[in-house]
Amino acid sequence: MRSNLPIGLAAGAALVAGAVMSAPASADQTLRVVMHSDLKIVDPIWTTAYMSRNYGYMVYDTLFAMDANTDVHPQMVESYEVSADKLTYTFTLRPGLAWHDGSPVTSADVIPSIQRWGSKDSMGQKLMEFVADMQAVDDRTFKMVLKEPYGLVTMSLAKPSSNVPFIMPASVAATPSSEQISEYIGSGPFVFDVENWKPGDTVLFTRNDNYQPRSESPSWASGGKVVKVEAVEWLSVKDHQTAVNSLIEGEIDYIESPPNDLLPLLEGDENVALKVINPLGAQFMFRLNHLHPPFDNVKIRRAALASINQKDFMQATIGDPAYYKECAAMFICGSALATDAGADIVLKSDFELSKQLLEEAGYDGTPIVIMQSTDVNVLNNLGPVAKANLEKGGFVTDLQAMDWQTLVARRAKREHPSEGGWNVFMTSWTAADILNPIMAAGFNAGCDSAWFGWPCDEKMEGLRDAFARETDAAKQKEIAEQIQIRAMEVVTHAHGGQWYRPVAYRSDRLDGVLDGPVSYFWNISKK
Amino acid sequence: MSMDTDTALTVSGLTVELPKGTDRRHAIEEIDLHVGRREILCLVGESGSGKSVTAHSVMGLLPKDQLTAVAGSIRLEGEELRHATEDRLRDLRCTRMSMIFQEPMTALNPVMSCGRQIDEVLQTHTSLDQQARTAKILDIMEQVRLPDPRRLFSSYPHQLSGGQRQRIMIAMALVLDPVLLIADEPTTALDVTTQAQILELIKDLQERHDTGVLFITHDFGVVAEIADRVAVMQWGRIVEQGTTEQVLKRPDHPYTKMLISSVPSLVPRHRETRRAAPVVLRTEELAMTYSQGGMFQSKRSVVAAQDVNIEIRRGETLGIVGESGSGKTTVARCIARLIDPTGGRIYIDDDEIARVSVGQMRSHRRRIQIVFQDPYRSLNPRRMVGASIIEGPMNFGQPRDEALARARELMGLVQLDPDALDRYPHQFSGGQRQRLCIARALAMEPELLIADEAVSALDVSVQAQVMDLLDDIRIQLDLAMLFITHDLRVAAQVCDRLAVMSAGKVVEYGDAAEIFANPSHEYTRALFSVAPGRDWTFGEFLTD
Amino acid sequence: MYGFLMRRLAATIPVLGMVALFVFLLLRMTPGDPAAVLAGDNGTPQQIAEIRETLGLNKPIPVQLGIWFSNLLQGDLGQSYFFKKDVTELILLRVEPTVALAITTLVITVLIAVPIGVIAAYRHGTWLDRCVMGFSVLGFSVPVFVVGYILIYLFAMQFKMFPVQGYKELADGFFPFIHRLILPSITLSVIYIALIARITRASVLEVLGEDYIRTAHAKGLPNRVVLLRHALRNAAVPIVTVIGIGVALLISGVVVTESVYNIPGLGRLTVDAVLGRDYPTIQAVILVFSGVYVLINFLIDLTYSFLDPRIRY
Amino acid sequence: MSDLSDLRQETAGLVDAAASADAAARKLSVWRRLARNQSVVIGGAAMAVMLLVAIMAPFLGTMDPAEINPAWRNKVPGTELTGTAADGSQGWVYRMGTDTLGRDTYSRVIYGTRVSLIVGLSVAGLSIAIGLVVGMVSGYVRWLDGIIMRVMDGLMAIPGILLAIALVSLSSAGLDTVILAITIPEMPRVVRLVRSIVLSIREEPYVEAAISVGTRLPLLLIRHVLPNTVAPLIVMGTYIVASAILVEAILSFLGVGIPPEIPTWGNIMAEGRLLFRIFPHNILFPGLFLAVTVLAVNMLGDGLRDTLDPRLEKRM
Repeated sequence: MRSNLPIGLAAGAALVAGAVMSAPASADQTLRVVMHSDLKIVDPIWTTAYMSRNYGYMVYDTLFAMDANTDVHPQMVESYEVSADKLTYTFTLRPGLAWHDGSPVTSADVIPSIQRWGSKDSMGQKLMEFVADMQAVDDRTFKMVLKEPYGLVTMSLAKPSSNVPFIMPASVAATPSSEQISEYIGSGPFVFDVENWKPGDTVLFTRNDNYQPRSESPSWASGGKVVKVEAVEWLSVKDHQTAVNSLIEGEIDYIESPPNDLLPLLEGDENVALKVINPLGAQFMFRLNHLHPPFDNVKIRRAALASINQKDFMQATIGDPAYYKECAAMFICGSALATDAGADIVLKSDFELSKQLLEEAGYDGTPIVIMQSTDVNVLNNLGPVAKANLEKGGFVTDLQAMDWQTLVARRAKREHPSEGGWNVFMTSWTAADILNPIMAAGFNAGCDSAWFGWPCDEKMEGLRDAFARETDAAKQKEIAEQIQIRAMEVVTHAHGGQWYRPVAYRSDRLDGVLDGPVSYFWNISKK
Repeated sequence: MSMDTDTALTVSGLTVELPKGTDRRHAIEEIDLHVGRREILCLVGESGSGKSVTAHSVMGLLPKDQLTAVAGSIRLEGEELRHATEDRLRDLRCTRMSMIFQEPMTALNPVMSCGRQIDEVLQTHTSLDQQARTAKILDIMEQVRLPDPRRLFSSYPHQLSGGQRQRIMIAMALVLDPVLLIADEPTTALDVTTQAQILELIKDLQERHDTGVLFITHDFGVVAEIADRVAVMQWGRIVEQGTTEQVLKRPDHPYTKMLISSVPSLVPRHRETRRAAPVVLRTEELAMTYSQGGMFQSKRSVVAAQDVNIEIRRGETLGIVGESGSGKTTVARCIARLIDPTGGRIYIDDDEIARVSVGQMRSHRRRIQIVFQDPYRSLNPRRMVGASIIEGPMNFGQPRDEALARARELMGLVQLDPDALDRYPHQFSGGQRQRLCIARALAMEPELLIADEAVSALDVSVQAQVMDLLDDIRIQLDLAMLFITHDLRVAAQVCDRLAVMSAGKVVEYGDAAEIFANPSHEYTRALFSVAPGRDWTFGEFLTD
Repeated sequence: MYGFLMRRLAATIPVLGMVALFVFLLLRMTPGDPAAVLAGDNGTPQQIAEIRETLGLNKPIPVQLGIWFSNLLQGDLGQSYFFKKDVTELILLRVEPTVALAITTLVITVLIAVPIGVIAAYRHGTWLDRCVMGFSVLGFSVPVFVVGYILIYLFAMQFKMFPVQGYKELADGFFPFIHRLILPSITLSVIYIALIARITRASVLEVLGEDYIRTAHAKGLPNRVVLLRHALRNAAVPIVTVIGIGVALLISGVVVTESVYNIPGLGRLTVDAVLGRDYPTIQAVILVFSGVYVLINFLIDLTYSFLDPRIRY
Repeated sequence: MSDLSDLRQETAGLVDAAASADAAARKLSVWRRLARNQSVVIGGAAMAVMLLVAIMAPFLGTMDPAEINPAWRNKVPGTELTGTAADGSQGWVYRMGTDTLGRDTYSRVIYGTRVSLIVGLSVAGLSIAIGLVVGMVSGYVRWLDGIIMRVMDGLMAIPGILLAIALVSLSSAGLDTVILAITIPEMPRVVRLVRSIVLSIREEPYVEAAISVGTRLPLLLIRHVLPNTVAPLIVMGTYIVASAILVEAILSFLGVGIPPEIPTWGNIMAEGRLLFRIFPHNILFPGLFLAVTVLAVNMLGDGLRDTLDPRLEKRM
């Protein structure tokens, strides 16, 4: 028995020696990336999950794309014309567009792709309400005919975030929108290596050598998508600490979403760069359920609005003021529709006002069920802050902790809070999803058809409709301002502050990391 | 003292100390003995007398941290062992001195084949090659009269009978021709027939190999069979030593005398027969078949008893004798309904109880009481003995005070101090505990008392007292008694009638005196013929 | 023997059936809704309803159960809600890392725990014994993820001896494979070593009091032989039993270790599936784990008859 | 019975006889033996301190452990709060630093002692209570035995952590759910232990004697069988306490433990794990308390086992 010990030690020493001798992986041309989650669903139309959207940007291409100034540029489209009555749009595709299997991209592919997206996405559905007809003129040209003028046609087709109108082959796009697609051919800059996909672990994309990028320089998803590495590998690393350690040790190249609290670890490392690629950031949302007391009473909703403040939310979750901003604009500070109108109330807590409003409304002390998620890092701390502030404002609260997936399921329940429903939850939206009142789901006040919380306000719906029909940018902005004021009056939801999360990457190896609301992997070169 | 060449072992003035805090300072004190070659010295004594400690001291196998030899000397062929190094002792073991133990089952490594266990001795102590070793092992196995040595060589201990296992132990001990063999109660765990064979074997081998034997036993029957000389131990000292004839016939020391006269005689006591008394217990074709296995196991069944027809009258003792596995205990447990018989009928007076349900049985419980073999496990160690005694009566509604008063009476009856009712069982000796069990049984005022090997675990002096007690009680209370035993001597002393069981069946049934005088069944005759010390009459001392 | 094998295998069926039923009902009672997860964070109520319909989650629970069981009887474990892949395929992808982790852990454990257990028993009551037992108690006291973080910090980040995370298949070469397995295995084996060392010590200590050990001494065998050939061999049955019970412990440890070291094994698949309410995957994985557990205990029963000739089936 | 044990009895019997003069002395001797056992003394003392901490939590210079203070998040131990604390006191010192919500880690750890001990003790209590009843029934009622043991096999076959995850997500996270979730997988082990004791005790002659004097089954179990399970169950109970506290920590790590609002060592660590390298205090302090407690409980258990029933280790 004793004799085993030296052998064990020797073996251990040999392993250690071997370990020390093995040099770090040789500089290869595979970009190793840790994304914020793992890729589950490979159909970016079927689900709104961000990982599926990110996947879509790798594999598919879009007709239009938004640049860093939120201006829309053609991407697959070479040129388009709008008829004088603003009812007919004629699009011409770029020459040389091809699917991964080599066959050309034609109008016959584009039309069903738009239709499938249009049946699923909220902005797409709005667009489709206006579309009378779509028809192919020839292989590269197709027409879209509207019933009446609509201001957001190209904006919709350039929608930067979920669901993005990706163009798929006709046969794939024919899949009913209620079913997931089962073929993974696209025309984008990367090819999905389905053979080497290890669900829940790694996703591998290889460079599409036949992809013909535009000649313009890239800005967000617009411009030339030039792939400079051979492959991109997405690793799913559940433990943030492990991901950060891995980046410091050079085992991976890029972390899409390092938790803000861990940034100090990376800031000290000269080989690692932190870059806020999405200058508009993201926005916390404080959502109330309009169906049940006490938040069926607008005064009590206003009281809640008066109790909370953006700073507390962001300080508790983000911490470093360099990465958050108090912002009264519901459509994101720095965007085209940004305005402060009517929204000062969210900047500061006014507990006296809240108590007064509660008094007037005759609040009976019904506890507010706050759903707190416990496993999404950036959201974990919002619940306790909301609880603390609401209580200071005179509310009685019941903070219920649950994992995010339970929360997602529970927020869809319309039952009374005591029977499995809820009163308040908090989430976060990437700025690109809420740049206008049509794409931003929170403003939908269409009662049953509204997003979870089911606000019901005819005036709001009227304003949103007017916004959609308005084609003049200046007037659109005016309507948006009114929408914001109305949203604050009826309290569809509150914006909990704007925050930023940089990507972290190995600056000693990578060059050309692009800005954008989404992590794009073209234009990056690896040493 | 004889010459060194003829002396295997000399022990003089050996004293072994007990750990501090015990009520006795020494486990053994000033032991003097010697074992010559070709001689068998029997070391006799009751439990706790220190005979095992003596044997283990010689082998150097005393538990290190508990017992230490503090004085005296142990010489093996003249070599002093008390100060020998551990390595030297190890070299001597099995080459010059060997030891065999009481339980051959536990003394053999269960996961190693018998051949290998013998082989280990040769591997450790000789430089013989594999072939020579195997030959030697087969030879010694032949010598200890094991059937089919080649097969047994690769068999595991559990596949052998008790006697065969002890033969393997003996083979292991003698394979290297030691000068000294220490046998620590080697036949106590064996049935009487096997015991006789093993004793004969030891005697035979010892003569052929010129081995000196230190034979430890508590059984004077065995002493009479095998010993050349005898040493009697009491409380860690040797009180008397001499030739067998001398010690058995002309003992000096009162303790020796007491011990020897306690050995029950094989000649049945004369007893009045009570043919006219009413029948208390009657069984008809009582049968018990154990079946094992359940839903997912194959069924195996063992017939433990069948066609048992016995009856006991009031005031009469029926003995069931037989070797282990004969089914005698099964019959007792069936009658007490501790197990449910699979066939036949049991009548207590005229009530059939073999088939009644557990609930109905409860009302019959008090009529049949049982006293078990192991006095250390028969009383709940966590309850005061008084509580154990009054438990039964109180189950049947007797008020506590009344039950306690009765318990005090019973304590007197079983010759214990009535004030001891509030003590715990561990404060009593084995014999006292057995009395307590009897008191507990009597508290129920039973019609039938079953004694299941009730005196087998007791030292011979205590055994005699308890046997007397049982007999007195039977007479005083006019009880019917069922007495289960493997010991013919005990049976001869307490039984009016006898049933001899073998392989689950009653092979002979009748008056005890008649059976002892004229055993008619072949098995009974065989059983009687091997009873150790049958040619001796113990306790009839000659005076010079 | 053959009959025994068949009966034992048959006996596992009701156990697995019960596990299957239990897990199925448990999951159907959990409040999560896979449809809501599938629809994504921005999914609308309409989208969720549509997905529920497609997945058959609108059907009454007994109907769902019937469908699942009848598929199960045909060997079809179903399809993951998320990956649109057969659960069987998903599980097969994840088997290697977990099995590799379990085996290296087991090897490390046995190589360390059994010797120190035997030594502790042999020298029982000494400071050596106390040290060993002290360590083993400590091993029970620290949560596995803390052990993991500390080992990573020390051996991966400070001494740079091992990578921080990740897994390489055996097919990629033995060295990279084992190199990435060592830290996680050590992490996982800490509690396991503690357990096995204790049991080894206790069993050997008990065996050392047996008669045949005295016989072995009486035969003049050297202590080493007595300890290994006689004592350890006889103590093997309880040790092996505890190794079997420890498999359950291992499974729970695997869940955490795989998270900390980012090993794409079954443990992580399970946590992901539970948190995502991927019913078919959860059901299948728990069934597989239970099956493995039952199987291992079955194998252990079989090894009994090799370790101890008295045990025959 | 082995005959070596005769030799042992020959000596041990003498040792025992001296130590136990009468009934009182016997009871005393258990206590004395316990008092002489180092593990019991050290483990018991440490446990007593922890219990005291749990009971006295509000008086140990703590503040409301749920009080958040976003402006004072992630402070290292020893940071002094300038200005007024939430409860109006001045110059608060964060002895163990703060967490990501600015809650006082010291107060959370101290109050966490309460919850962690409650989890450990209630899991042990519950699983022993249920296990005892089920185990006794299983050991004594033959026809139920097969069924009960198959059910226990099934429960044991489901990996405990997975069962706990599933159970915790079954109803909303809360102390009671977590306790239940940890209890269920622990229980079969108790059942098996109790059953094995019952099976061996029911063969004891004194139990058979009690049957033959007509003692009814419930009384038989309580009077003659139950006392034999006390020592093993006390020992097993200590192990369950330790393992329950650890499992709670792991559940928190996986995000399905006790809601973060109620502080336990487990969820303080689980929340602190992200910042382990920057602010190790949120792992370190609760980890220390956890390790000390588990260590103490284990030592206590080992000591109790050695004193009460040395052969027990293998059975568990």
